[in-house]
Amino acid sequence: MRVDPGLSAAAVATDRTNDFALKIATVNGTGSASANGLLMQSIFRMGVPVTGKNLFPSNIQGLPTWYEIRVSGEGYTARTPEFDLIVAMNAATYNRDLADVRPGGWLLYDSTWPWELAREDVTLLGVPLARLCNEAFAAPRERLLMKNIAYVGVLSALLDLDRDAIATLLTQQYGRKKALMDSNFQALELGHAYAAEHFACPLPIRVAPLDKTADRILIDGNTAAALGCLYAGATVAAWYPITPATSLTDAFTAFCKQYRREPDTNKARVCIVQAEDELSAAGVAIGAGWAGARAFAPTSGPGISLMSEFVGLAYYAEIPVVFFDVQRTGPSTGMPTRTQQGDLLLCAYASHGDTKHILLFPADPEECFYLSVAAFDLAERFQTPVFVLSDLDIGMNDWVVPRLRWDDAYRPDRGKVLGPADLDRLETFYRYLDVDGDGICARTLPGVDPRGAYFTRGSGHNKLGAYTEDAPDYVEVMDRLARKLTGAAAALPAPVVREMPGARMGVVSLGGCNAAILEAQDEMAGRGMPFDYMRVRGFPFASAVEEFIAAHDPVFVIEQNRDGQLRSLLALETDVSKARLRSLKNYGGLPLSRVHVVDGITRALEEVPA
Amino acid sequence: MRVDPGLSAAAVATDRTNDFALKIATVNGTGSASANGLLMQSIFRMGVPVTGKNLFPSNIQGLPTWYEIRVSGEGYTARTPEFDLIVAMNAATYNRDLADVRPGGWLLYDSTWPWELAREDVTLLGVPLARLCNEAFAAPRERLLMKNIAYVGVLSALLDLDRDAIATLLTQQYGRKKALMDSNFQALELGHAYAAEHFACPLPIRVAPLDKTADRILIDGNTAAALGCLYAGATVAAWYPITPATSLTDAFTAFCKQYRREPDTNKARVCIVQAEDELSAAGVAIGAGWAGARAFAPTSGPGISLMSEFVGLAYYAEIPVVFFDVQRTGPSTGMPTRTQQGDLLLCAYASHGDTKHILLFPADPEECFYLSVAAFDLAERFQTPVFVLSDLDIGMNDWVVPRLRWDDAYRPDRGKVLGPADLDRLETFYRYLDVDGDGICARTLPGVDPRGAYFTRGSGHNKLGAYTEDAPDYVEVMDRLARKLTGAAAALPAPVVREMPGARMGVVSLGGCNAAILEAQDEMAGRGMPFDYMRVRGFPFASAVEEFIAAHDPVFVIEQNRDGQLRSLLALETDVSKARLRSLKNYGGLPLSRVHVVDGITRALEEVPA
Amino acid sequence: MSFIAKPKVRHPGLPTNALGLTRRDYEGSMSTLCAGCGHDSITAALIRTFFELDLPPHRIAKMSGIGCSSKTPTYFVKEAHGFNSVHGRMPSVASGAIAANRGLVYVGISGDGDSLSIGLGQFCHGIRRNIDMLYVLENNGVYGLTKGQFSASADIGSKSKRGEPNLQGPIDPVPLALAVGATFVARSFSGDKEQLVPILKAGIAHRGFAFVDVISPCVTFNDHEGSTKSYAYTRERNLEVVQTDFVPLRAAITAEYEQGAVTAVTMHDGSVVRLRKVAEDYDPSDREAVLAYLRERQEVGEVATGLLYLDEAGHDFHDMSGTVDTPLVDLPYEQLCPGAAALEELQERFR
Amino acid sequence: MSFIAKPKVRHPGLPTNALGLTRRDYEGSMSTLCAGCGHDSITAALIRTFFELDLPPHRIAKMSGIGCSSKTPTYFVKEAHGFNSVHGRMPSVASGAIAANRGLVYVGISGDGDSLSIGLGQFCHGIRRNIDMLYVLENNGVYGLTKGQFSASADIGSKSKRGEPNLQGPIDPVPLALAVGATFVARSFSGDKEQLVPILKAGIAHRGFAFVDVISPCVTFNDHEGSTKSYAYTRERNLEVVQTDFVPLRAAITAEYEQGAVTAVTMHDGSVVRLRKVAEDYDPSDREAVLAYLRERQEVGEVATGLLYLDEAGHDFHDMSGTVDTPLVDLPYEQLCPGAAALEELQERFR
Ligand SMILES: Cc1ncc(C[n+]2csc(CCOP(=O)(O)OP(=O)(O)O)c2C)c(N)n1
Ligand SMILES: Cc1ncc(C[n+]2csc(CCOP(=O)(O)OP(=O)(O)O)c2C)c(N)n1
Ligand code: SF4
Ligand code: SF4
Ligand SMILES: [Mg+2]
Ligand SMILES: [Mg+2]
Repeated sequence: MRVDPGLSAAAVATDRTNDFALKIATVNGTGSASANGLLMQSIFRMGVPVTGKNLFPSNIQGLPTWYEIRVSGEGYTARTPEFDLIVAMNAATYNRDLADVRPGGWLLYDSTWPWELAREDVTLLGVPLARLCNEAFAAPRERLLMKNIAYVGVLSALLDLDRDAIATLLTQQYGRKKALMDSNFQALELGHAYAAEHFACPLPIRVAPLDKTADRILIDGNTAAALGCLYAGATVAAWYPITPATSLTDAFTAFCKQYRREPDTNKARVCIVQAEDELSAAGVAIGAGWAGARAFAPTSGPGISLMSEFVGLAYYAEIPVVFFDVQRTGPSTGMPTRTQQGDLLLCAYASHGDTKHILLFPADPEECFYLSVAAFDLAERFQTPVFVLSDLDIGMNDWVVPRLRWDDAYRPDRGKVLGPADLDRLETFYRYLDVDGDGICARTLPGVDPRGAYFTRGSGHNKLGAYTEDAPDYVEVMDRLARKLTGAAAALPAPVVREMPGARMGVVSLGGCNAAILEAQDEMAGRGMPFDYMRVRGFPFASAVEEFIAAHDPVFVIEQNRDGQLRSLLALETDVSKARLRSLKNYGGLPLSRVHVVDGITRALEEVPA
Repeated sequence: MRVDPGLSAAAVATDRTNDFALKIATVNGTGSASANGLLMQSIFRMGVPVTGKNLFPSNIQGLPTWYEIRVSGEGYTARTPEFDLIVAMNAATYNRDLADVRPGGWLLYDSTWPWELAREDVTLLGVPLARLCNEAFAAPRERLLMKNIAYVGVLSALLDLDRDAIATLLTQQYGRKKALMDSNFQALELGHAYAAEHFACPLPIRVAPLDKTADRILIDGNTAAALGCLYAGATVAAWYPITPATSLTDAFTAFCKQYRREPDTNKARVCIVQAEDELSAAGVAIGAGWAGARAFAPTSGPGISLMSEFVGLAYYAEIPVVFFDVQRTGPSTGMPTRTQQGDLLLCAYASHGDTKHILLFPADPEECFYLSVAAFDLAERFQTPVFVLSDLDIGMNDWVVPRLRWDDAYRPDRGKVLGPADLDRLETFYRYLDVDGDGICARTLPGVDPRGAYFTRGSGHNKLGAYTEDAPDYVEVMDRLARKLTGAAAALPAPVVREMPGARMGVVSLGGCNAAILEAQDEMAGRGMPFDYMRVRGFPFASAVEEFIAAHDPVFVIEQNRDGQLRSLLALETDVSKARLRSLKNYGGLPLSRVHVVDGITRALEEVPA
Repeated sequence: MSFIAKPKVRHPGLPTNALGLTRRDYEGSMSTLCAGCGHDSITAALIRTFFELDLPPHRIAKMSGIGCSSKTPTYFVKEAHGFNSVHGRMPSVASGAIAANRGLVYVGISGDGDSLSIGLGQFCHGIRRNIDMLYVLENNGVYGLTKGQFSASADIGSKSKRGEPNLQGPIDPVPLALAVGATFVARSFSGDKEQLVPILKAGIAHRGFAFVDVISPCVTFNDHEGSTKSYAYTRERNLEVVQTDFVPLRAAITAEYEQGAVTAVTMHDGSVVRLRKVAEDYDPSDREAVLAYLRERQEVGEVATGLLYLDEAGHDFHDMSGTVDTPLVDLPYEQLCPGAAALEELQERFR
Repeated sequence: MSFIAKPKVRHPGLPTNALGLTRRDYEGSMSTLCAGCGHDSITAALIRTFFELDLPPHRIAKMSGIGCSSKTPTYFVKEAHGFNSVHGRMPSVASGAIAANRGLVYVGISGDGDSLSIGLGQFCHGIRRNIDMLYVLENNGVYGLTKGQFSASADIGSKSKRGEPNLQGPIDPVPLALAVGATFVARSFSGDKEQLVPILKAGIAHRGFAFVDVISPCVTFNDHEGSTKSYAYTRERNLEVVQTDFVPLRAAITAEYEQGAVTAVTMHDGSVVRLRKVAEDYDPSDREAVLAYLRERQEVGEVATGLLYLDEAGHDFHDMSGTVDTPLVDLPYEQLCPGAAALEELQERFR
């Protein structure tokens, strides 16, 4: 019997070419990851913008895991919670997955074990994947793995994917492993053939070739950040494994294997230290920064908490160092495999006593690259810790972003570092003397010149660098530090503003909220509810931030944490009255979507008409 | 030749009985501490309010140290920076000490090595202390120590102190050590005789008996806080040595030796754990709180930074625990022997992710006692960490405060703890179920009942206590936690308000600023610049805080840190506009004085007339 | 505790222990670890241990840090309170719980990353404090939960899944524990329940910190060719030097002492541990001899297992603290608060 | 470094070293420690060591944590950069500095609280990493700077100034260091400069983590009757098992090997350390033998001192990391940045 899904699915009978989303539900540790990657990449190779969100458990094997793929000819990269097709490979979550299919959508499942469908408005696409694979393959492990490739085959028919693209990818991947490649092709064919025979392919949700990815790449934020560290000339990395930051170091390590080898000796022009914990990682990075290297430590929330004491030392002793906080859902251990923007306040004022730190907020992998480079320049220029606040969604998911560009004219900004020649010109060198009034003093590096020697301490010191317990001397240095940080605001990456004609309403946000807000901005403009949008990229805030807020009403602050931490920082560090900042928050651990924004603002406006 | 200081000192010829300040400059590690204590106590025993401020170095022996004594019949206990008499026992600081004498004042020094006075308006009182003691005593160590008692003798004559009071004190102290007592009496007499013979005693600055200390005690805040922990029934203390918190544990240990012994066995009804560091101390306190004990961990800024990760666990897993942050000057190691209120922001939002904590702000040793007891009740009632933020000035200096009172009817508020009987009434026990809507759930203690068993975790959990990575379940618990903390505000010690007739101006402050502000309030009222004063005692803030601010203009927020952290908390956690909060800060490490407040406000008003 | 007295006969057929409980009553929720993970075997050994020792489930307290190993307390004794704390800091949390309530049986589960990397300091100080608990280190040489990076216990030359060899020397918890004064040190293998169970029983009977290092292969990240913590490698190198035989208190009377190669040690709780030396002239009471022997075996590529060192004479945390015998949580407030009169009087000191 | 070439003749009279520097040139600011503090003697020994080794002052990097001991780097070699970091975490800061610039001579100063209490984990992992530095633990059994509480190295029974005995077992850094794989372990006494200086020299010549535990009495809080870290106690119990004699590279040629009880070990830098065994059949290359011997001496109340264990074959941190020989801080940016072309090309991977 031949099911014709097209008919029973009135709701989506309309052509949805290059504009749909599917979700693949599997069990983690069963090798579906590579199959999903294959799907993503083949669509990307067809020139069609595509986004993948991996919702995995904090577990190694046996628990439910989902992979969401959104195809958007328009190039929208935000997560969407509406799924046209769900590939249900995990019986344990059948009901939940079925419930997630949008009305008129499809549910693809393994009909080796038939199942009664409980929804009228969803079309069930049964494919006996297990049976097909058990017949085709002998080894148990292979049978398991090939089921994944088989559903790719099914989808290639349903979605009209370019099978040559898939073939090329498989060849590139398994070129050397002939046997493995053959099985893959076989499984692919199995799935495709079955679908072609039993269903009216393609479905109204299909992929049609475009040319929108030619100058783009498919990359995750941690990999891009690692590239940034590589290009910035970072030579010391200190880390302790923690999800979702681990892959940043992994990527950096891999790049260094290729680009940081000394030609003849094959020795490394980098030192990557897997420390025993985050306190140690922070200490390593700070020690390296003090010695003159560009050093960084990637971690996540729990690591930042543990690094707090060290962060205060770097602030007060004025040591350049870069910390990456790839944020995950807190507090405490929280949900290690879910995303959030919950460490803003912590990072801004980390450590006891009066402190304030420079923060950078990349919005996507592309910015992870550029802002990582900026982070090292800022850290050395202002001789202070700089935090790059990414998150799990940006860091671990694959995003389509413009190709990364590099200007070979770039040279690191080492800030004020004195060498022998400079010291010749000085009567005596004093570490904490602010000679030109910008709050930044000159430093020297160990081993360079006896005249540059000084004693670095986290205890009270005067502007000459000597130990002090004297009030005025202590205050003088503390006040300069405050000036220094204030001065930094203007040097940070400027906020990005996107305006809409006739908008009075304004939205302020940061980082990973960007994609969803841009999409919502288009939609609401279309609905006659235009808003201007400013994305802050650095803290302390540039004056432009205050001006934007002053110029708009109402102003919504959109962020991914419970307590409105960006709003808090705006209330504390700008002169705008808090009352003018309305909060829109999403903090369940899933990336922000267009829906959160549109519904959120609409509802808010209904409550208190602006 | 007989110097008559009275004449040459026109400026203070006016009678200054029971209203003056002196400073004793010595070298640390030379035993002057007990001599200074003797002075303080003898004045106290004369019924005259007296305050002592110990300005000691972060060093054990050989560096300059100062002890300031303020005598105030009015009962003002704040530090004053104006000194009528300075006892200069440290040649290394002669000039600096001389400069600190107020015009018309006196400088007492050891004339064994004569010195040229560099100020016209100061009277030099030379006493050959070393010579006198070398003649009188044989042992080198004794000669050194007795010099201290000798200057007490001199002062007893100059200030007209009650020598019987001193004698009694010495007898009480050295009763059993006859030889030592004799030397002390001899040294005392040496000094007194010399002064009586060479100077016109007493000076216009003198002490006259009053009856203002009968119902008062002379105590430091750490000792009082330790008493609070003892009376609250705390049974587990975890600590790691750090100035200025160490003496809190020392005092608690001493009290427990006396009051926590099991009659026949002489075993301890308490367990005091000297941990290997602050992370461990936090873990011990949290583990004990989880098991059902009232547990606390005293530390200072650096310790709080290190405890940050653990604080987040206690917040999210909802474990009662009390932390004492006896604040010192930060950031980093900072000035360990100077005071500050620099950890407000850190403690309010300690740890990564969305968190908020209950803070209590004692103003003096008396409140250290009462608020410590309150801290344990609040921690158990709200099942969350409570921070008592004291500081070095309150914690380590001797203050005259009203006798501490105790109501034997007091019983600890253990909050919602279920026992077998309660469980009988329940179908099933779920740890994080909010049955009565106050955001507080019932907990059970290990070992009590199998039906009460649950799994405590810092990872994502739903209201049933089960592990979750599900957005709505996670959000539900997080929102309840937010509600719980909001609800706590009303249960915290209410702010203390002191009004002045006709005042429109308001001052908001906290903790150790109190004494100086009360004094300034009187003075400015006298000058026709009255202000009302509200001292917040807890965070999150009660609604009264917002009302007070709304009702006054201008409003000054006075605190002892660089960044105006209390002002920040007010801006974040109340609806008052930040613009209305004018900041007055003192953060050099020395306690706030009347002068800072009066001058600060006066200057501010001149700048921008209110 | 009345509710324990009445035996639960929920599962007829099944054998019951002195409390009338079946082995099922000592189980927890279903494991979410990888199929074949060594940790699950240790969980099974623990369940059997608790069942055979007739321990009231709710009198057990399960403590752990963070890691696959630290997840396991959810998989046994569901009727006991459990505390999955933070990474590497469980020893301090356990210390606090033990300080507060010395009446419970504490079992701590940790991993090599949890105890030897981030938690090395707390692990050593827990030993120094000699807190009374059974401490099981589920040792697989990698950080399982974060996908297999080498931990501090990875041996030199051991290869990662990607084939890179580890170059840093391992921190072997056994010599470390001995160096910082542990009073009970054992090593076993997750695959050898017959050896493990009596050791766990002895560890629970031991008054003080009973450290058991259990080689527990990570099938997903460290069970491959070239790994020195794999099932294959351990099975073949495993050399039992001391066979432990645990005689619970009830049976103790009948336990005859000193016979041939058997040393019987009477534990604080009166039960007896019988050590049968497999390797002759091995003396489990001589720290240095033990160390020397272990190293010697190691040189020839053997992993010595068994109850390697035992000292029942040591003072535990509460002995050293001089704490009352009654658990502090059970002291009535009246015994803790000196009262108003005392406050009046003691304040004379401050006048 | 031209400025070093021209000898400074600021202090005529005084003897100068190969660099034309006098001992004064290796001094620092005036000590603010208590008169008689053992730490000051160690500072003096360090000054003599650096002077006699002809080290360019600015090529030395001084690292420390927090404590009286950790203050001492201000008291020597003022022309060297110094870093007084945070309490117990100096090993990580030193690791970072060494990672960045392997060209300097690193000397770390710590205390027993700094290294064995709060810093135990970092201390052990610094050893495991085998970072190339001289690590001096100024061991007085107390927290001096916080006024004399017992530290983790306080011996059982040692009495505090208030007369209370310590009950917890001490963590002895020597067995600990050996247990976690230290390649250079020595113990000495602040009062014995003759023994200490050659050990410090050998430690600097050693490639890797050179650990020197120096008993350094705290005259203010732990030098009284009943203290086991007092001058009196240590003097009387001090037993030198190995006499160290350091022969700098220049003189090495003339150093004859293997004569009688002397073992000569050639260090990585070519200099020679001669170990004269005072206790016969003591083998400083056998970890377990060393441990056994130390414990044995300890039982009879003796403190074995000298260069107790030495292994020059070990790989240091950079060997294991495979880092280039040029200090990373000296690499030109051109060698670090792959450039625009490479970026274009590598992005093919992401298509
Ligand atoms: C402070 C902190 N840092 C890092 C992590 C990430 N993390 C979770 S488990 C783990 C290592 C677990 O290794 P191990 O203790 O050996 O347990 P296993 O999974 O191997 O059983 C790490 C690094 C964390 N949870 N907390
Ligand atoms: C995080 C932190 N906790 C506590 C302290 C207080 N503190 C300063 S020095 C010290 C102990 C020093 O002892 P040790 O390392 O033995 O040095 P010593 O003074 O005995 O030479 C402590 C606990 C601190 N500075 N930082
Ligand atoms: S990853 Fe390794 S340790 Fe973790 S559950 Fe799987 S097998 Fe066990
Ligand atoms: S207190 Fe002790 S360690 Fe510190 S300086 Fe004085 S003698 Fe030395
Ligand atoms: Mg492990
Ligand atoms: Mg010490």
